Amino acid sequence: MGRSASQDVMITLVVSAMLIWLLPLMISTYTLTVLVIYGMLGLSLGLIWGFGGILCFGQAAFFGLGAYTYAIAAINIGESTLPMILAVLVPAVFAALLGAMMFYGRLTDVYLGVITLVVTLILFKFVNSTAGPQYVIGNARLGGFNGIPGFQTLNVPGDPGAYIWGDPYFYVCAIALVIVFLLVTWLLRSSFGRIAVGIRENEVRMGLMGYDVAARKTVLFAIGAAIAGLAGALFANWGEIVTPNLFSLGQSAEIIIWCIVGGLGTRFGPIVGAAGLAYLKFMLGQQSMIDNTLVMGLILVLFVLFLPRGLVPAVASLLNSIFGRTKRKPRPRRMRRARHG
Amino acid sequence: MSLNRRELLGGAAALSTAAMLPSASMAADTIQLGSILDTSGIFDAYGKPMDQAMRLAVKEINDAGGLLGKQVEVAAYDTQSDMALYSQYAQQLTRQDKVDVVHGGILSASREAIRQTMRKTKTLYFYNVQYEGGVCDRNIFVTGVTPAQQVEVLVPYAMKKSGPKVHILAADYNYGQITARWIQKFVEDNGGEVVATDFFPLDVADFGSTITKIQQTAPDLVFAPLVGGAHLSFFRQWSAAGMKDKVPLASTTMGVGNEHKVLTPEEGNGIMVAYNYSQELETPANIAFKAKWQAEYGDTTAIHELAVSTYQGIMLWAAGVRKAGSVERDAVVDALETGISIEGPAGKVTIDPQTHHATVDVHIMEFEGQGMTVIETLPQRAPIDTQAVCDLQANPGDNTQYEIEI
Amino acid sequence: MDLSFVILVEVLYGVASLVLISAGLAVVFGMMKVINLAHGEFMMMGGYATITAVGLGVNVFVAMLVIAPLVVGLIGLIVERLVIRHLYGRLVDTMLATWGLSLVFIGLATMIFGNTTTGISTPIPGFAVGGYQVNGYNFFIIIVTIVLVIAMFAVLRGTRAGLIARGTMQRSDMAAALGYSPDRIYMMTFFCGSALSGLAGAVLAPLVGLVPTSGGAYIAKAFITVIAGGPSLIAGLVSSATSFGLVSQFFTFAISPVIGEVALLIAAVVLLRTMPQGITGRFFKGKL
Amino acid sequence: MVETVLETSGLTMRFGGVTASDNVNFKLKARELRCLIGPNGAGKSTFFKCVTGLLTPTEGHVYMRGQEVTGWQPHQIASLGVGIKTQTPNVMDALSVHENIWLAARRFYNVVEARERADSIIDRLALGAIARTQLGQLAHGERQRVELGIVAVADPWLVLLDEPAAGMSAQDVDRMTEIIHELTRFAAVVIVEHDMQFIRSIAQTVTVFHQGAVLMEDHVERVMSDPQVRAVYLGKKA
Repeated sequence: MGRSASQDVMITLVVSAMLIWLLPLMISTYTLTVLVIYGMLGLSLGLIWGFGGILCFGQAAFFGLGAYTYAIAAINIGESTLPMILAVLVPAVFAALLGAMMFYGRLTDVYLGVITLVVTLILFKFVNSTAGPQYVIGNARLGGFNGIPGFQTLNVPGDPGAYIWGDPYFYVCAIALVIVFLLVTWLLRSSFGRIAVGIRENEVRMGLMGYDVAARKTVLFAIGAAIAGLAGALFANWGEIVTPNLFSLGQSAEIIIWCIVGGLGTRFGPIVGAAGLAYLKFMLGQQSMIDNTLVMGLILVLFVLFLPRGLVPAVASLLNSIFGRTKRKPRPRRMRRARHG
Repeated sequence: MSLNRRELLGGAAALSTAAMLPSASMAADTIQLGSILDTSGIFDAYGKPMDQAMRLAVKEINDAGGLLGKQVEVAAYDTQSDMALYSQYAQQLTRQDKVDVVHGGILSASREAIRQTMRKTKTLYFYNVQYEGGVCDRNIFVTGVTPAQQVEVLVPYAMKKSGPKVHILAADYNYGQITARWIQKFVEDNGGEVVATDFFPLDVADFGSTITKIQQTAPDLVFAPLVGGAHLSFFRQWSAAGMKDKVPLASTTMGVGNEHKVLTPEEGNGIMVAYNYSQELETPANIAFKAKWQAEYGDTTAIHELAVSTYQGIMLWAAGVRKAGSVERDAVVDALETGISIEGPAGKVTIDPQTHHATVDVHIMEFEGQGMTVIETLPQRAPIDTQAVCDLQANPGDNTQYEIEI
Repeated sequence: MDLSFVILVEVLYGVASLVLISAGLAVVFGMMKVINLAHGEFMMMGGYATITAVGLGVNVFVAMLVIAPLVVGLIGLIVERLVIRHLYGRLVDTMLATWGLSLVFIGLATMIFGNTTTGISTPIPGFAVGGYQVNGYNFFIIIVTIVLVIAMFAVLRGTRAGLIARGTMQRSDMAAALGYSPDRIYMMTFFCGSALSGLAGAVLAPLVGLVPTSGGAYIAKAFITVIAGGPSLIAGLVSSATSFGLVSQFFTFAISPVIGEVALLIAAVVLLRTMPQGITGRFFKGKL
Repeated sequence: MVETVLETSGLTMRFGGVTASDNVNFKLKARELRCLIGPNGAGKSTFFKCVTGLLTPTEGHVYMRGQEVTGWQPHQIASLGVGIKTQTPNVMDALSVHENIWLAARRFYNVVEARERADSIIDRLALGAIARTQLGQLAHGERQRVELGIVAVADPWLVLLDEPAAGMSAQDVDRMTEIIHELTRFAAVVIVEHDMQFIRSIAQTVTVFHQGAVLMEDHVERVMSDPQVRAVYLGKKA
């Protein structure tokens, strides 16, 4: 809360402009695009978990739902603008319904985890068993395990022939991430965001103050799902194919790992965690000495044990202690992660 | 930056750093072959031997003096059984490494994930895997067998040995769905009847209720194109229930990844299959191939159908390059379209110009003592399923995977 | 008649296997309020321990019922000492750490055993009931499960260790006040829970093949069963396994195995929504 | 005629076979200060939770300012303008004192007004020095005081406090008494408490609970000298 809103926006814009300019010089834009998309996906969970205290084991469900919605809509509609909008709306509505069911049922922590996990599994199993010709939505075959290839990819709005791909697509994704990031910043600075943090800290108290906790959590959950859905649609455009793997528990696990490693309760942490680990995975694919899963697992265990706040907060407090601007006592603050669900 | 990576990745850094550099400088004196396979993750049982076969084929080509006087250099990526990485590495291979040809892809989903990238970047692509058929794209060559090639010969044989009532258990994805339809067609063509068809997603491992169901339909033969490790449980549970000696089994997939070596002889013996390759083939070509494999890797037990398809795919490409006198895509495609053929470990492999699929020898086999004993060889079976829908000579611009209607 | 018997066996088997795959997780959760997401991988290691032991010439029953539980129990002990004990009381952190461990174990198993499906054949032959063949091994699993539940009940009811365990389940500080080091109790609990996971993995290994990622197939089901069971260890385990087993087997026979699995998952959502504290949070209160 | 702000009729709460609250009829007038006393397990807290919506009573009705609120959620009851403080300090530990109180004010006022109200109540409660400190780092008494600020900031007309003086120093209790008296100038206050000292110092009318039911309701001095109440407190059957 130290900086004013306009400072925050300026810093974000300057830093992201630098990154968008510099990074393509080091990493190919095609790979960068997916890192940006994963960053957005990480941010979606970082928002609801880090600021809303909702630990969702099924963020991949919204990601997959966004991707599939886009693919199916794009096959049926052709022009990509409406499919993009649908890909944001469908996961948001789905999450609102699911969230309302959970939060008005006063389900918290582990139970919330089980439900989100189970819903993801159901979606995965359903999509995975739609190989038969009877599973058709409009002109789109769901395709089961093999997924849906060959849909219309992103085009300049209004001109279905003008595809946006390659380097321009990277810039579209990067700018989308910056916009989402700024929206999240604005949301967190607003009363809604501060109330969400209050709910994360103490749900009962916020209820006793007169806040409808279930409604607010439902809305936040839906916002997170909308961001994940947007990331899913961008991913579908990038990969030009959607498969049930998008819904898998492995995918959900990765999102959670990104958030832990990057740092919860920060906006930047999940993005850094997502992009960093996805790049690490990409690099590890080019060697065969050590198993990739092993590395990811070790990273998660070590972070939970030794750096439970994640990289970004740790680096920030390190910088603070070196270039300490204020004489405030270092606060041994440990966020009570998801204690209230 | 590269220093950190080197510390992190040790020996692999050299490869990745090389991959980062513009490859134009080296492209002049070597030919670049891109490979993209799952050599880790859940599909590595398929991918690892394919990778070995690919390296063996390239080594053989280079030892014989290379292609057009140049050495062939491999750029290989491990996709870790992750579909997202297929897209990424395909971009890497085509846009940064700028390879001359790409061999790889295992699951149909992985092929579809990269096929369009290959087409857009005009990179010649070989898919060396048994699959459901129907891909019609001038940029791709497919060297694995398709359902009709197997089912056409296996169904009459299996029905003759058992009887006319058939129960089908198929993997619930593209391949299984299409194969089940071909089985149905050939069963009916041969005067039989399909009493039931059940589909199972790839992660189903408990077949108890299914085995009970099969006993209710009381078939003479169970046709089981089941795929992957979980489905292997069916064959085990089938035998554990004591059904094995009562109703015979046939499959178009069992053993493609050497699954039969995991089953005990009691569980596996007698299952009928039809493939392009068997380790037990007694042809001089196969004996020589196994000797080369033995010399390179010390152990031939890992060789399977898909590995041999990969080997044959690379040899076909090499033959095409030699004939064309160039690695340029259109020249090589034209050369391959002359109906070029090679003599591989599994017999003669010929490119079918109409579909870019392969005409191959199909062997009817039965499992015996964890091996596949060849019962009968049917030479040069054409890919009739794909031929029914695809004619690249007439429509060279075609770019679809047809769902074959029967 | 024959058919109904065969179906009865299948249903019992469905329930028994759910109890079996959830027991290890239930013990650890019930006693320590720790969700061990590496539970599935413990089962996977039980399977590999069995296959390795059989490969070395050990009798298959000894390998399944003795060696696998011991090996996995010891692995569990190491895990508890190195990781879990630093995280007691932090439910979400233990879940995340054990999730990480599960990935580590998958990676290790891949590097050691490779990704090829392995397995051993079932040591008990099938037999005929009227016109139907029944998998004899299903009976073995049902019997192992019944013995296991009775043994758990007997230990908790009849032994000193069981008394301490029950005390710890009620109030972890009570046991400490009585002079029992919670540290040691937790250590032993984790050992027992891991051993149970190992046993389950070993017993199921002959039926379904084994790959390093096999654990993933179990963890979700076990997790759901344990949470839906609620606070009472044995009553919760048995009641939720029975409900889910019945639902999933009914739909499996009526429609297909996939629908059976989906029905189980939907039943879990409905159950948790209506009874957020699990079955024994509402019924069978205060039972074991 | 003074308005009745809180009324229960036949309020009953059973847990399995245990009746924790037994046919309680209760009335509270505007700006009245009432203490609920009784030994442990007498049903004070159950009654409190039923009134605040934390529990849904098995039988009976709850009315606030004449409106039936039986079975309402706590947030709905709080939205009527009821300030509630639960037994254990119930605050946002990772947030500062100011943020805690601001959040409570923001429910009823816009951003600017909420800040002004939070500032003013912080002054009144003498929390200025620690306004930017996280609650997690404060002493128990300070946290209790902050919670009282949370309750009071939105100008409630009914305040329900569960053991506000528990675990506080004598000095803190004095300040607490002062604040509560100040509250009664505008609001009716119900206090659940078993610290007799504290009750004597603030209360006039008390309601005594025993075994879930209301044992008696009278002026504090008469209650204290009642033999039945004494017997109950000493654990003897009356």
